[in-house]
Amino acid sequence: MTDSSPRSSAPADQTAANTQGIKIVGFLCNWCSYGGADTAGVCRFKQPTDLRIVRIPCTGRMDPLFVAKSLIYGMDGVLVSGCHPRDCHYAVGNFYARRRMEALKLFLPFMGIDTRRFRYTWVSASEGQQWQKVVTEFSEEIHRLGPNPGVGPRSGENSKISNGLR
Amino acid sequence: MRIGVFVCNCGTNIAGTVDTKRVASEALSFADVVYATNYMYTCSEPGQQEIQRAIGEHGLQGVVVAACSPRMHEPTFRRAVEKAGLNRYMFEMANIREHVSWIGNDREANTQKAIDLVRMAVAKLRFNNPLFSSKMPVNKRLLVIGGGVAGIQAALDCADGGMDVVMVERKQYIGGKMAKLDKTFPTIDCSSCILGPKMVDVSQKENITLYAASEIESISGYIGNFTVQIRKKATYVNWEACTGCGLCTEKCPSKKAADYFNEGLGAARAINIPFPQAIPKKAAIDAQFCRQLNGKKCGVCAKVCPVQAVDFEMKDSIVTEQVGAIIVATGYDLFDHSAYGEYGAGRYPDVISGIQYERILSASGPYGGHIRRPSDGKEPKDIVFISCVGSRDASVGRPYCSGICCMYIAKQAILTRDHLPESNSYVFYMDIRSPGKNYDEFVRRAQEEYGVQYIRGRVGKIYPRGDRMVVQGADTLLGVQVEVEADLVVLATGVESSAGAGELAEKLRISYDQYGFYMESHPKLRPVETNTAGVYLAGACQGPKDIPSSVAQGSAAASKVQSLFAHDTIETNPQVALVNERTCISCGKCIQVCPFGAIQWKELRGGIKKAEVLPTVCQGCGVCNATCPPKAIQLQHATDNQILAEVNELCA
Amino acid sequence: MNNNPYLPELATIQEIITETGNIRTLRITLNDKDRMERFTFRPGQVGQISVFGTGESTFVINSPPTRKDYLQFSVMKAGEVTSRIHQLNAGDQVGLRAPLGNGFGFDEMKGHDILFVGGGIGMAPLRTLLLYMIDNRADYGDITVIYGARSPKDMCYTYEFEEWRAGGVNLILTVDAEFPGWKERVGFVPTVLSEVAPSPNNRIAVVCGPPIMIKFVLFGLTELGFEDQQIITTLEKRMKCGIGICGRCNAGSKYVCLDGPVFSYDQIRAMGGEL
Amino acid sequence: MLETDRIQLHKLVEEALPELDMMIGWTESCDPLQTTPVFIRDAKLISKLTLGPFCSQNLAGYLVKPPALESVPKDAKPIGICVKGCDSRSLVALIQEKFISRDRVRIFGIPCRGTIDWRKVAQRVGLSDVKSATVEDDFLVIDASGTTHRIGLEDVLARKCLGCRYPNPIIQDVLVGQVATPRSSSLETTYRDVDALDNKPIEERLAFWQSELDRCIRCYACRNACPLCVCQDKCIAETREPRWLTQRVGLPEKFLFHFIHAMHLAGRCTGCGECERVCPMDIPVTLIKEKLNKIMEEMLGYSAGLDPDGVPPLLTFNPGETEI
Amino acid sequence: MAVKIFIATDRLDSVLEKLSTKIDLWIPALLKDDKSGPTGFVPYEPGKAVAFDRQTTMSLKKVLLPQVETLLRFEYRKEPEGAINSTLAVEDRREARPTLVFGARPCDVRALTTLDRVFSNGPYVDPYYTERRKNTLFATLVCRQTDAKCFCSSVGGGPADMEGSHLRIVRTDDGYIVEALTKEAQSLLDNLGDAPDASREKQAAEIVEEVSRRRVGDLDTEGSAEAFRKRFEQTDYWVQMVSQCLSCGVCTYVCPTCYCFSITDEAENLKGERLRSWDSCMFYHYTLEASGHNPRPTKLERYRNRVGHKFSYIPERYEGLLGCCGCGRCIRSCPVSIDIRQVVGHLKENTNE
Repeated sequence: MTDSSPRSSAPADQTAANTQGIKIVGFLCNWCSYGGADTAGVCRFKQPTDLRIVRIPCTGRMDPLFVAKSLIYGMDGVLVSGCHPRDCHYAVGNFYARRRMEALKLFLPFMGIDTRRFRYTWVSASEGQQWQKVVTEFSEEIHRLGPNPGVGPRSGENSKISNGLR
Repeated sequence: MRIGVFVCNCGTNIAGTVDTKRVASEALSFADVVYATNYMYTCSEPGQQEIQRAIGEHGLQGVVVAACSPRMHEPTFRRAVEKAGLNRYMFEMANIREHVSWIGNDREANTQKAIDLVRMAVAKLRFNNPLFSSKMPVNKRLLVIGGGVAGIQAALDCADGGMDVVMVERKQYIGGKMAKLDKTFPTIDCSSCILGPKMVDVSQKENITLYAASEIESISGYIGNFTVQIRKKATYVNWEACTGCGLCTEKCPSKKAADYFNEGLGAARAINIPFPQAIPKKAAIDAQFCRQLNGKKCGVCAKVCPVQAVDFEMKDSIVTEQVGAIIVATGYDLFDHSAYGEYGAGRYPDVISGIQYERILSASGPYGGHIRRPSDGKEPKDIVFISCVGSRDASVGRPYCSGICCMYIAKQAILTRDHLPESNSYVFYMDIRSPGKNYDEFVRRAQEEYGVQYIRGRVGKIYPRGDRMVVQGADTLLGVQVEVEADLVVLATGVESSAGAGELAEKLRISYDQYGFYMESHPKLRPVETNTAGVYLAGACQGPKDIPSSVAQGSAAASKVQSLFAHDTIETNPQVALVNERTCISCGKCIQVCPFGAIQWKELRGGIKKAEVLPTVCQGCGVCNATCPPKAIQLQHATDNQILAEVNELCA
Repeated sequence: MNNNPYLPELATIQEIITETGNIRTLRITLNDKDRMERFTFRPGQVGQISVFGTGESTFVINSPPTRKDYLQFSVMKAGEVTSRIHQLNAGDQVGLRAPLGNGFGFDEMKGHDILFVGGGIGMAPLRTLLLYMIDNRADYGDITVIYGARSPKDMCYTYEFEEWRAGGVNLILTVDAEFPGWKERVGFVPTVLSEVAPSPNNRIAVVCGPPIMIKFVLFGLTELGFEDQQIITTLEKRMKCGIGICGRCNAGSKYVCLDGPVFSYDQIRAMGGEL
Repeated sequence: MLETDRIQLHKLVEEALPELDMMIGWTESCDPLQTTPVFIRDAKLISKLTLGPFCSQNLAGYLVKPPALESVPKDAKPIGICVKGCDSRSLVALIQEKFISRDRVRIFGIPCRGTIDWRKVAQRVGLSDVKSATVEDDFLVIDASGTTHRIGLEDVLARKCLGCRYPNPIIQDVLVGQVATPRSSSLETTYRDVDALDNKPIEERLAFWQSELDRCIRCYACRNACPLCVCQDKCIAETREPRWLTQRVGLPEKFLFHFIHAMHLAGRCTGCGECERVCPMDIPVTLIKEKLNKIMEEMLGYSAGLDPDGVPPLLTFNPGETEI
Repeated sequence: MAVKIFIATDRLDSVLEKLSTKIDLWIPALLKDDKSGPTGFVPYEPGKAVAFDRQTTMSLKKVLLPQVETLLRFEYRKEPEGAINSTLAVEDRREARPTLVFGARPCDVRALTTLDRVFSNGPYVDPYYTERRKNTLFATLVCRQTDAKCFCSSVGGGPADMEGSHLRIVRTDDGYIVEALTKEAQSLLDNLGDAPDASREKQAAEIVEEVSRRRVGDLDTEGSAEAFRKRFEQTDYWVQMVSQCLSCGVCTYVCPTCYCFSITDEAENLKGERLRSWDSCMFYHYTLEASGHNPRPTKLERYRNRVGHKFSYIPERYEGLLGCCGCGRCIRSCPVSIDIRQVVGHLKENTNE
């Protein structure tokens, strides 16, 4: 595996103008996907730089609310990645995660949140190239979508739309 | 809190594309960070000393190292901060090499990302707490479930190491499938000659307690301290008394009992010892065929027994054993070829399975080692072997390769030629799988020295013609249809998981795959561990295996147990779930989802129940934490507040 | 104090003393030197310590008004704020709103015998009054202190015990269970109280400790013949805003922060049972 | 008919009460359009029990909320409770999650023809003084501000009732009155409102929830009324350990709070609509849970509160479901 | 200086728009696009319809006591030299702008007397509330839309009670007559409209006269404080009264006299805010102590406290002042139809039962 693989260079910064400061948070299980990301690094597989990784022990640790919280509070994208089903270090953590993540994925758009901003995937510790592909594709997707408009102003004292709480 | 941040240049590995100096100076502007610097090689001896010096000099209460992957050097730095007096968990790592400098060349973007990762690490660290391991005593007794060759090997290895071993075997004898085999490939060793002494060893070792004709009723507890209930099935013979003289069998009038050991090729008595070398050599009554037990007047065996061992009133009994580790070696079963209608679905007596053929070949078998066909006892002249019966066939739910069939067919074909030099053997195969040491040579010998005819192709149909069987198939190499008339057809039935494997897995709280084979902890690096600490795997219960692999795994599992038992106590991993009893609402959802059975009810004063984590059993996956609605159960070192702190930094 | 009672004064931690595994004592000075010099309070009054970003919490000023190099607070790690306080270091900045609350009626106690009963961190509020009395020893009769903790390791102010004894205090120490090297009493505080059996005559009992201890000590004192008005305790843990506005510390019609936190037991009874 | 049912209920409760610890039912309140829960230990009060379309409250929650059942002695008598179809599903879910044991409750099942949403009445007759309200056949007769209004019941039923598939109790010990006919047998009808919103462009959906949730005052009535919000006082909406939410009242806090509520009910919500009914700000919060219920039905074929032996789908898994 | 003006119904919006240029203006308005939906006070915006037809769902207390407000801002500043020496800066910037609440109701304005006692007349003065209070005027509607849940007359008020109000609004057949009741209010009416003609003035006077005579509610609070004290420990009474309570915060959040608040810090990195937010005595966390001890662990103690606070503690503390203005909101919005009038009314019945 060398740098000459088709995905090995970061995408040209085609939409840099309006996507500066795009931030993607990744929740990666320690055993597989975090290792996969390490492998991708060791192999020097170039990737977009928007992703910030939070290491979790297992996707079973993923409360869908971490995803909801991230998107509601303005993260542009959320990526959850764990061991392939049946390869979970804890045997079944990702089976729980799969249902929970899928339920959330189907639910987000109902609340007006673009579900394309959330992706969950399975990447093993050996799949450096697969990791590069996942990160690259997802980052490109988020760049296409642009910054997350969010659900409303943060500083919560002043919600003016109709409540009039001043 | 006083936090120190150390940004590693890693030579140019990081500094080449990350402005580490700027990362360090930015880190100084984060809340609670009182010291930040960059260093050439932080993991080096002087690098670690620099951290330790700063801890002392600046009174640091927590340390962040921004360097390589924590999967690489987290243990290194944890030791380093511990030496300087900090708790090892007051440490966080930001991965700015594998996740930053090595995957992008944009220095500005990389530096920004590195700063963010350090910011997240600092934010998390502010919610870290010192964690402490605790020590639990280890009960140095081993339970081996399954008395096949893998289990025997494991038991003997541990017994040799001086440990107490409890072995539980479902059948009335140990030895498993291997005991039924005639010879073994590729050396043509006599199976019972090599297994027999080991079986005898099991019965003679004082520190092995054998429960044959017994099954696991329930298992509770955790690594170092399991409590196992064993159901001793009623054999109607008091084994304490039975001498194995065989008089009862001789006199038993029920002569048409099923001969399980001979795979139905012979007939047994209702009271019997399955084979002469059986260990334990004790008689047992097959209740299905016993006249006395079926309400008819008999009781012959009881009358003839010189030691009055027969007890028709015997009931199942439960014994309890305490052990510290468990090796599961429950083996496999063979595919039932009646699923194949085109092969006669088991209707033709001269279409038999490979294991039946083993019994035919065996000198202690039903035909005394003379090859005869079951239908009329005639010596066969043309014998067809068909491989992959119940292997590599998704249509019968067995897409996997059983791994042993190619080899045992070759062995049986060779032995056939040995026994009947005039016979012709044909093998229908899909591919020949012979990757072991001397295996491929063995198959070649079958073809070249013994003249076994290998035909590549699936058999489409078997049907009788006169007293012979017609085997119709395709030769895919020649591209022609072939038809072979045979006196005997041997189906190389594949390996499937042992009956009841799923139920046992649930008792053990280990997982199994869709075919019922037990899942190892890691397919490469933890092949005999399960994800339940203290439970290990050996042999074909984990997947199809030949004898050498099973034995090797038995020894491997034994060595795992011995390294566990080398300690009087086990140190617990403190990164486990912890229940806040004040906020626990006693919903039990954590108990429901825990893959390890690590959470149990604890009764407080007033009868209120709260969840309680057994830290020795908890593996730290955090499913409970994600599930707990009031978040009363928190996975230490990956608490909600810690993860939220990281997310909040990014959302800020 | 300025015109915004919510606005803390800035203060600096001068020293931190580790009392036990989960109790630390902070010595704090106000950054405004004048204010620090003019600062006066009565024993039993409290301060609200702010760790900005985490919150505010109430602690009794447990140094006596007679000793004014610093204001001392003892903090047991329990909730969010106290956990953060435990991470602080000398030199760190905090906010302080003090003094708040009524304090002990030390004048009315003059001429009386005094009994202090403290358990665990409950010794902190008593210390201020105890030291004040030691500093004005002639004004008071017998001073007996019964102080109990789970184990010797959980006992605060051990370094001062000699000073207390030297100041004419009958100091009785007890721990819940036998402990290697422990030479004082063993047993729960209420048990030791009934063993010591101080006379209720002309005596005032000041009690502070965990709720379960208070419950049994009150029972014991009553047994010994103490009247409700002879028994005094402090409820400062209940205080929230500290200035009688936020409404949350009420017990009946009383605000703990304005009318207390020091109450006699007859007052507490009148406030209803919500303790 | 209602009167007959009421008499039957009284009779049944009278017979049962000696064996019961107490009886939970509905009684008339100061508001003619709504009943209030009543807890009966004294046989004299049985005559106060009522049933019918004003009995909107789901009483199942009272069995599990403090201080209701904390440390009940093992030999305690069972509690009697009136449940409508939807309420019975909550009860089933609570039994399933082992908050209640089946033998601790005596269930008086009440087939339901729909409950009245007072807001819909208000839309028609204004919010002025409703002096009395009675049901006559399929009409609601209201005496308000001196005028008598006759409104078709169908027009003032609660939103959740219009797509009701389970008007009859799933479990009961006794049934009071005649079995009712389900209004819906299809996902389309049941989730009509969900689909209507789903069919709008995503920007409109966001705007919809922004404007609805902006009214949220975080009073937690929706949570506290929910029979399956078993955390109650320990809810993470209010804790700082962990700190999921601040006290701020900006839209992000409100969105996240309702996400928490919804996700915690995913696969557990029985669609009783209490959260929406109790909202003082008239936010259609049940709609949020309905969407998740629909997801659970479509994705995992699971509908909560139908099988006492079932397992909420997010508390279990199936290794084989590779398609999700 | 105008003392009294007439605003025709169709001119109301343009008048309010003009008024809003003089002063920050709050009006009662629909919070949802539904004429019977929830209402509350909102800052005036042109075109926003005034909801005068009924009492607002939410009271006007948030004008003076927002649900959340920043008390303090703080910042840790690091020395460029040694990060170890960070300094702390804390400030309490507050701003109170002249404000008019147009369309208050007598009960709501009366409720402020309770808040005034707590926030402005205690040993410590709350500057945030007090400054806002001083700068806020109330134009109060003579209330003709009382309903079965109103009981203002029972607690010392009345539907035409103008105590504490600066302007009186009388709704007539074709418009509103707005009359300045205080001097400071008069200038607000300048150039907003003409004085009413005689017939309208007469109609208004009749309305005021008629409404003034109304007695709204029949709760007798006399002796409630005493009765409460007697009932305090009768658990059965409270079980009976509040078993159905859900322990939610609706009653306290809609209540114009409920003022309890919580103070929390929120920080990001080196900066942060100290927030004050509404709290509810119905919540478990309200009295929860750091040790985990809770003096009022269940809804019974909590509801009892709410009743006690309004009808016993406040009167005891503040010379007989009731902590209830009879607006009836808690009854109207209660999800389980708990009626505080019943709970209070029954206090005195058969105390010894």
